[in-house]
Amino acid sequence: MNTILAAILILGGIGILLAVLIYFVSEKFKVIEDPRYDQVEATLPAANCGGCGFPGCRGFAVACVESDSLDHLNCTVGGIETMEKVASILGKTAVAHTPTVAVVRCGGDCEHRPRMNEYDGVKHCFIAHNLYSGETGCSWGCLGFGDCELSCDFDAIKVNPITKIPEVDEEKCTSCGACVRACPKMLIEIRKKGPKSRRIYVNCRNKDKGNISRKSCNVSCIACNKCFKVCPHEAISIGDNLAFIHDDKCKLCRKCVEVCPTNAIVELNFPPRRKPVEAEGETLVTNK
Amino acid sequence: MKTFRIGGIHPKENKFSAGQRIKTVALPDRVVIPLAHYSGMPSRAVVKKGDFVKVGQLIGQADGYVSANVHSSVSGRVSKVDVQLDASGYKRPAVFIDVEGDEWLESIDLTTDIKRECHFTKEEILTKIQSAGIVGLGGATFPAHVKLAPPPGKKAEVLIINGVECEPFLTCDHQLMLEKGEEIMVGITILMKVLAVEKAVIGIENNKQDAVEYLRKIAKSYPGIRVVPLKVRYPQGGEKQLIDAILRRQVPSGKIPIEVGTVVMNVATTFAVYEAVQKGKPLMERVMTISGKEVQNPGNYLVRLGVYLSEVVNQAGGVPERTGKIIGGGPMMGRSLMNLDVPMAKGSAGIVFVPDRDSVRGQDRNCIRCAKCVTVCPMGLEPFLLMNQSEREMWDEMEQNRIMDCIECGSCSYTCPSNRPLLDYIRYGKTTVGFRIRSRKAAKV
Amino acid sequence: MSRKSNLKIFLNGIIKENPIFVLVLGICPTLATTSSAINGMSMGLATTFVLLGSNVVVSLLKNLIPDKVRIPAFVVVIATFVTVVEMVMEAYVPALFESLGIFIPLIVVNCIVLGRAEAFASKNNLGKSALDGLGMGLGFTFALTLLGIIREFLGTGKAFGITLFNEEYGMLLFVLAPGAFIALGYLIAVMNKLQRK
Amino acid sequence: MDKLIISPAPHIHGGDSIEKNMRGVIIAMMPALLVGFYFFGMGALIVTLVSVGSCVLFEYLIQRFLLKIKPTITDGSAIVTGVLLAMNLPSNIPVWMVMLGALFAIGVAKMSFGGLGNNPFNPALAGRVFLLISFPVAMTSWPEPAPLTTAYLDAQTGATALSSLKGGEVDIPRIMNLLIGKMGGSLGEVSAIAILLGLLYLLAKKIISWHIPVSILVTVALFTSILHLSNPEEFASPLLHLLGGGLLLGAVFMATDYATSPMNPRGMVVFGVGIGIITVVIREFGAYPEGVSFAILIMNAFTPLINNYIKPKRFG
Amino acid sequence: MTFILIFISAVFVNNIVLSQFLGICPFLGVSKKIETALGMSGAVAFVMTIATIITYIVQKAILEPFDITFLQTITFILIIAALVQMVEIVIKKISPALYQALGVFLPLITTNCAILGVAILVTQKDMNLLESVIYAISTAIGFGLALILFAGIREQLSMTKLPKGMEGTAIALVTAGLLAMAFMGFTGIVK
Amino acid sequence: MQSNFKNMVFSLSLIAVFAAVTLASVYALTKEPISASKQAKQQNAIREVLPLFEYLDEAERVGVSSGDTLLVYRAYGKDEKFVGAAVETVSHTGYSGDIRLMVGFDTEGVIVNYSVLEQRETPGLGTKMVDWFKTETKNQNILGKNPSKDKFAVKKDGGDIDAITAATISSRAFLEAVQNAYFAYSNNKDAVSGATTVVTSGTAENQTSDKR
Ligand SMILES: Cc1cc2nc3c(=O)[nH]c(=O)nc-3n(C[C@H](O)[C@H](O)[C@H](O)COP(=O)(O)O)c2cc1C
Ligand SMILES: Cc1cc2nc3c(=O)[nH]c(=O)nc-3n(C[C@H](O)[C@H](O)[C@H](O)COP(=O)(O)O)c2cc1C
Ligand SMILES: Cc1cc2nc3c(=O)[nH]c(=O)nc-3n(C[C@H](O)[C@H](O)[C@H](O)COP(=O)(O)O)c2cc1C
Ligand SMILES: Cc1cc2nc3c(=O)[nH]c(=O)nc-3n(C[C@H](O)[C@H](O)[C@H](O)CO)c2cc1C
Ligand code: SF4
Ligand code: SF4
Ligand code: SF4
Ligand code: SF4
Ligand code: FES
Repeated sequence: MNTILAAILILGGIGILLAVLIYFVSEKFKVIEDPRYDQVEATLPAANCGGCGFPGCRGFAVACVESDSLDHLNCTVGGIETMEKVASILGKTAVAHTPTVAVVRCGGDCEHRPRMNEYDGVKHCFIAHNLYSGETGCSWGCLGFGDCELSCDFDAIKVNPITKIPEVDEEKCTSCGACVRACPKMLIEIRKKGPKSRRIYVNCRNKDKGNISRKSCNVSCIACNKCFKVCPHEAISIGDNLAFIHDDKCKLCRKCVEVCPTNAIVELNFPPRRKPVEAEGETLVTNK
Repeated sequence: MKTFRIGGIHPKENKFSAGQRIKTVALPDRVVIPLAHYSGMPSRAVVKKGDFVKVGQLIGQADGYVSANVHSSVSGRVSKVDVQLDASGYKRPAVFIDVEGDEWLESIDLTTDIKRECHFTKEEILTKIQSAGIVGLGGATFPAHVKLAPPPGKKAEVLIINGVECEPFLTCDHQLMLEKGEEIMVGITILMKVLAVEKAVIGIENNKQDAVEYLRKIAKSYPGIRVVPLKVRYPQGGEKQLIDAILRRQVPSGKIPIEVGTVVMNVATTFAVYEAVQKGKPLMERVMTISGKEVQNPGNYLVRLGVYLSEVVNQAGGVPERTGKIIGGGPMMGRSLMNLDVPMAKGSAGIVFVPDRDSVRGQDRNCIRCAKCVTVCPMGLEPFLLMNQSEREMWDEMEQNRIMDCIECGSCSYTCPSNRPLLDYIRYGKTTVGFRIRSRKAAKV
Repeated sequence: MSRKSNLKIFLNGIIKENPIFVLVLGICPTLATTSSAINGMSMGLATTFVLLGSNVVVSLLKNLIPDKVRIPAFVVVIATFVTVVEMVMEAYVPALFESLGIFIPLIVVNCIVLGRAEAFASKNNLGKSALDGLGMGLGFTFALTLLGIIREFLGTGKAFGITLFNEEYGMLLFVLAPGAFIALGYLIAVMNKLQRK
Repeated sequence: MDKLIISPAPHIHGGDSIEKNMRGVIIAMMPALLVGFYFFGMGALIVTLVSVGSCVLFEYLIQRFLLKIKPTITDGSAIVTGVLLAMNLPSNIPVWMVMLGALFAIGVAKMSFGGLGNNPFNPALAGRVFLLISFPVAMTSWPEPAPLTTAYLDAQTGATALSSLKGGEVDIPRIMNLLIGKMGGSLGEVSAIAILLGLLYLLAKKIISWHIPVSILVTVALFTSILHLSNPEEFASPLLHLLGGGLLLGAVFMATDYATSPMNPRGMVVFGVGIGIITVVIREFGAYPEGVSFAILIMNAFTPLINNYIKPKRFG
Repeated sequence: MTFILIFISAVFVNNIVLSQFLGICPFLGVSKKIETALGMSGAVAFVMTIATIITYIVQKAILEPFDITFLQTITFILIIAALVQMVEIVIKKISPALYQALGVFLPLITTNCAILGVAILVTQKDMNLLESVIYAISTAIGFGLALILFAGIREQLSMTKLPKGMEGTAIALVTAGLLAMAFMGFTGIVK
Repeated sequence: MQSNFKNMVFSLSLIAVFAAVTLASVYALTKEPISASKQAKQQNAIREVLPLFEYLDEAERVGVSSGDTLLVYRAYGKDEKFVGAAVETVSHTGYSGDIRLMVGFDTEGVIVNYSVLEQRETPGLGTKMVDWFKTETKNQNILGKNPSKDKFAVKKDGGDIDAITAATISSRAFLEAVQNAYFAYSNNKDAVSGATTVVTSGTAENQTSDKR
């Protein structure tokens, strides 16, 4: 009985002593940090991709807490659902950002763009790009060594082994922009995903004069102005020998696609036309 | 025998064109004179389509301090001012001229006798060098007038003349020293005057014994000039290595030679300085080597700027059969060319043809951690580590490991028994880290 | 809750989230006590008992414990069970107690025990917590026994003391410290491979 | 040539290759190995052949069937490991043990880490220490030298110079015998002269640099001299330490292994000094008569740290 | 002299991780980078020393006199848990820099069985207070040595491509095994 | 549950008290069996190493030169006849950790049997001592030998006994413990006739030649 008593007293005593000690120590040495940082961070996808423009999810969380409104803040990975959760924690309102997706603007696969020399260095776009313009005559086009693929944390962009041009899986792409930064040829653009994922864009970045670019690749944009003239919505501009379709103005009428003499304009995810167009350029950048 | 203290390799010298007298290449029908240089801003064209230009006439005005004038190398009519593919496939501004006769500017002294005395003041000389568009002919094509005007507070003590030519195959500097020794000596005295130094040293590798002896002999009549033979070792021609070899001084990381009281000039640059100052002739032609294991007439050729390399090569016996790779410059530092339809530029020191059996790299394998790359690196870096870190994009670590010190000499890749593409990755890292450093500095300002 | 999900909870610990092969927790006793199959198994069972007990008690007490002292409270509960095991073993299986040595009291700090209390028992009801504890414990026991068999077999040619080949051919290394690490390393590699398939 | 090749500089390669280096090491090991064959006869031959054969075979099997990659046995590193493992074993050790050692060396110490160059520990030594710990009896009964004998498992056994020292015996072989290799020991470690010949070859061919072997030998010589001078009764003379065991073999062939030693001269010296000190400590104060194998393995573990903190001499 | 022997024994011969099998979870967990390994070693050394002193006093002054040594496990672990928590709170306040360096490791230390192990071992080995402290410090150094060596190797391994299936824990354990094997060379130097 | 000072302390101490009660009761319950099992172990060991006996004397403590105090149990048969003694002995020079033995001697000092109470030697090497020195091969059996007549040291040290293969250290330690036991035994026998308690054991010299 004696031991039992001693045990109770001592164990209880130690327990109480420690509890009291911890309590006082924690009172005395309290550190205050806005608890909402953690709360917001917890709702974020923790991809740390930087698509939001902040260094990691934590940085974004701090920015969300500190800024007055969430209008200019968007987690590209989590999308509107995540932003709504964040908003409800912070008592602010989230704005829906139009869904976007990465688009590779080069259609020069092996068939359309003959190889003129052979690269025998490290298969790395950046390294090759720093050395010279590429294996083909087009110094603007895709090198095909897949820096974009490497940079994507979401497994969303892959170089097609046959065409040697990357393809974006629009289901997976979060439009974080990592590939945009990775591509030394600046071929990738974050564009509006479009209704039902329908998009029209110029699948080329070649700024050489038409005759030169035509020589190196037969699906290049030659800046012939036809699309510019035909577009009823003034969505197309031409500069530096290159046409560009503005996704905020384009109404997806597909007139430009029909007139392009080199099939450089691509339409994605449209239902088949009644009169099938012989447009090889399109098949290059399908998402399947 | 002197040499630099850290690292280095000794590749097979292959100097097939050694001792070949400099031949002048015949004028073509058309030249394309590039306005861009490797370092610095491209020049601005000051002629337009249809203008008639004479040899030596200014056609491109330097744009900014670190930039150089460009002069016409032929007489004829400008057919257009446009872009031209350069050796790496990118388009650069250039002036296209259709050759008509060979009419020189009157101000140029065309006599061959050597003019020893130089009565110009320091400032006058500098202006002459600047307006003659002289850039470093040793590789980097850095404008010479910038180098010759040390920043305030810095004073040069010694002028070093780089006659090392450590690249295999290349012999143009060697031949120039043999044929234009006197002119080079005068050039050196001019440079000494500009820099206000008493001493100049010519560093020459030991495999050019004849040049050493010849220059030694004539140097006797030029006070303050000394010739130092050096043990054959690549990359002795790198200025940091050369300074270490000759003066036993090491240029600190991220600094330029003036930091240790010296300026390095290539022999060809020195010759160009002579011609510009004493003869009034701007930089519009240079000597280049054409060589390779299977080239018919390897030799040294005096070529005007803007001549298509294909034409130069034709005069040297054409492209050998079964050529796998064409290198502009030496095999260690040169760039492989996409084709020969590229105009001659100020920095073109040679063309080397590599037979196809030698031109494909070996399969790379695991790093066996043999440390040979570390042993040969002249900058005391750890190439294997830098490559690994570059592969994994560990930029901060690379910066700590001093990637910016790499002189891209290629000794590491040359040596690696596993054929690892060390320098490819290191260059990638260096570019990226350099960019990061610059943007960090910009952010601070 | 359906039967099936209970079975799942139970099997979870043994296979999918096996504390050793998958979570890699509680490595010290795993390595230290598996020089023979029987030791490994005993250690595993002792841990199972503690896991079961602490999971049950924690799930019972979960509503009575303030959040801030949650961890200390759990620790006390666990330590109690450990000490009980300690004393019981010393009384009734003294030889085993001696050979397991210090690792019996160290069950207290086995991350699995606290981990399960924190992650599972403090959020689930009694039945489920008990199943979880039992599953995790048996998973642990399974791993320890397997490792014990492998080491004993390779090291001395026996399994559970039964001679399978001449001891002369045994590789002593596997009975000693390095062998423990190496054997577990390859065991985990194999498990990784099996899981992936 | 229709398409020109474009690649970054440099465009030439020195022609050095893994195979060349490995071939060089094999040539350098020959004298010591031949001396081993001479003094230990048939047994030495059998052990060597089995060791090399099983190292190569295991490497092939593992790469082919487990890792499913192209086997790299042609690079010669497995052969080097095999020969070195054999050189570290007594010549009367049963074949199955040799095979187990080879399996450990190649399978555990090398291939688990991804093969040549990735392994942090010296495979041959890992194999040897594995055997030493697992089969202490077989690994510590040394056959007496008996020129061109045909005896194998039943060879007459005796003690090595160092183990007799540890056992307190005084029958220490004469220096001349130590030099030519007439003493008990592992089959490749006995002849100092043969090993030194190998060292000269390696140095001449620039396969290794002098830093590691020299710093090990100098450290051991200094350390044992101090001990010996302080108490000649208790501590053996430096000469015996240098010649009487596996020190030379370890310093020349094993500590210099590329993959597991530091990668710059300063680091190599630190590495060598470390090996020297640990060797002597184990020999004089530890349970084992021989400490080189352990010392090298221990310093192998330090190698990454050395590489991390000791950098090559920088320019500028 | 005995202190030196205790030191050598605890650091090299009977290394807590490599031959005693204690503290292996953090050994495997926080050894991916040398820097974190350094931080963890520091934190362990700190906590281990203080914990050993306190538990020693508790053992001698309370548990033994009252003959309730069966409460050893429970009191020790309570003390250690509370101690770690207090240390964490205090460091967070007084030195944010130190907290940055050690903070993440502190919670891990409670479940590091080496701390409790050492506290129990010194009572089992009948050491006096000074010996216990030396032993605790030496053990912590041994732990740090093993951890840092291991981190170095793993950092190097992270630069190479490991075979599939061996990545992560598997290769870490094999490496630890080889390291333990190398350390067996020290056996017999001190008992 | 909300965390405030009061309920934190309250609930913690409540749990502590429950824990204490549980533990104390288990302790009370297992106290007897624990000491019983310890006793049984010792008794069994003594029975194993001695010829049949009826009862034991209270253990006597005898100091030996290694600084240890050994326990000597004198055993008596029917009619209080002294049949021999069991000595619990120890050596600290084992390969790792202490080696504890129970050694039984008959009235003449001849070893009847021994049993290993505690050892931490390497499995497969030192652990072989459990039956190595009872095995009748070569010169390794110590049963039936008398430490005062035979040289109880390994061959390497000039003794008569074959050491365990590749475990000389363990063998030395083992024999040292046996010798200590013998000295305690013989001294204790003398002690009855009134001699001093502390004896010098011959092992001390063996130890110094042990190079380490
Ligand atoms: C960005 C840059 C800035 C330089 N600034 C100076 C300078 O201010 N003064 C100078 O004398 N040389 C300067 N140099 C010239 C270098 O010291 C060196 O001579 C030149 O880069 C050619 O050397 P290399 O062929 O060994 O690379 C500069 C070079 C570069 C690339
Ligand atoms: C690796 C390397 C090798 C070089 N080799 C030579 C050489 O052999 N000869 C030479 O004149 N310049 C060589 N250079 C260029 C020199 O470093 C330096 O730029 C030049 O001598 C400066 O003179 P310049 O401005 O007149 O060209 C080399 C540069 C590097 C980085
Ligand atoms: C892992 C290992 C465990 C060992 N265990 C023991 C042991 O239990 N007892 C022992 O006497 N020696 C042990 N040793 C020491 C060696 O076997 C030592 O070589 C031996 O004691 C002396 O050799 P010898 O007995 O053949 O003279 C051990 C060695 C190793 C490597
Ligand atoms: C100089 C040199 C020494 C070597 N020493 C060893 C050695 O001691 N042990 C070994 O297994 N392999 C050795 N090798 C072969 C090879 O490097 C070794 O298998 C690698 O450690 C495997 O990654 C050596 C190779 C060279 C070039
Ligand atoms: S494809 Fe590009 S934008 Fe889309 S997720 Fe991948 S990296 Fe980000
Ligand atoms: S899109 Fe850009 S990054 Fe991607 S493969 Fe092409 S060039 Fe490389
Ligand atoms: S290229 Fe750079 S890293 Fe390689 S050897 Fe030259 S200086 Fe060193
Ligand atoms: S030379 Fe090649 S194999 Fe050797 S260390 Fe450097 S990268 Fe590795
Ligand atoms: S079990 Fe020992 S630290 Fe986790």
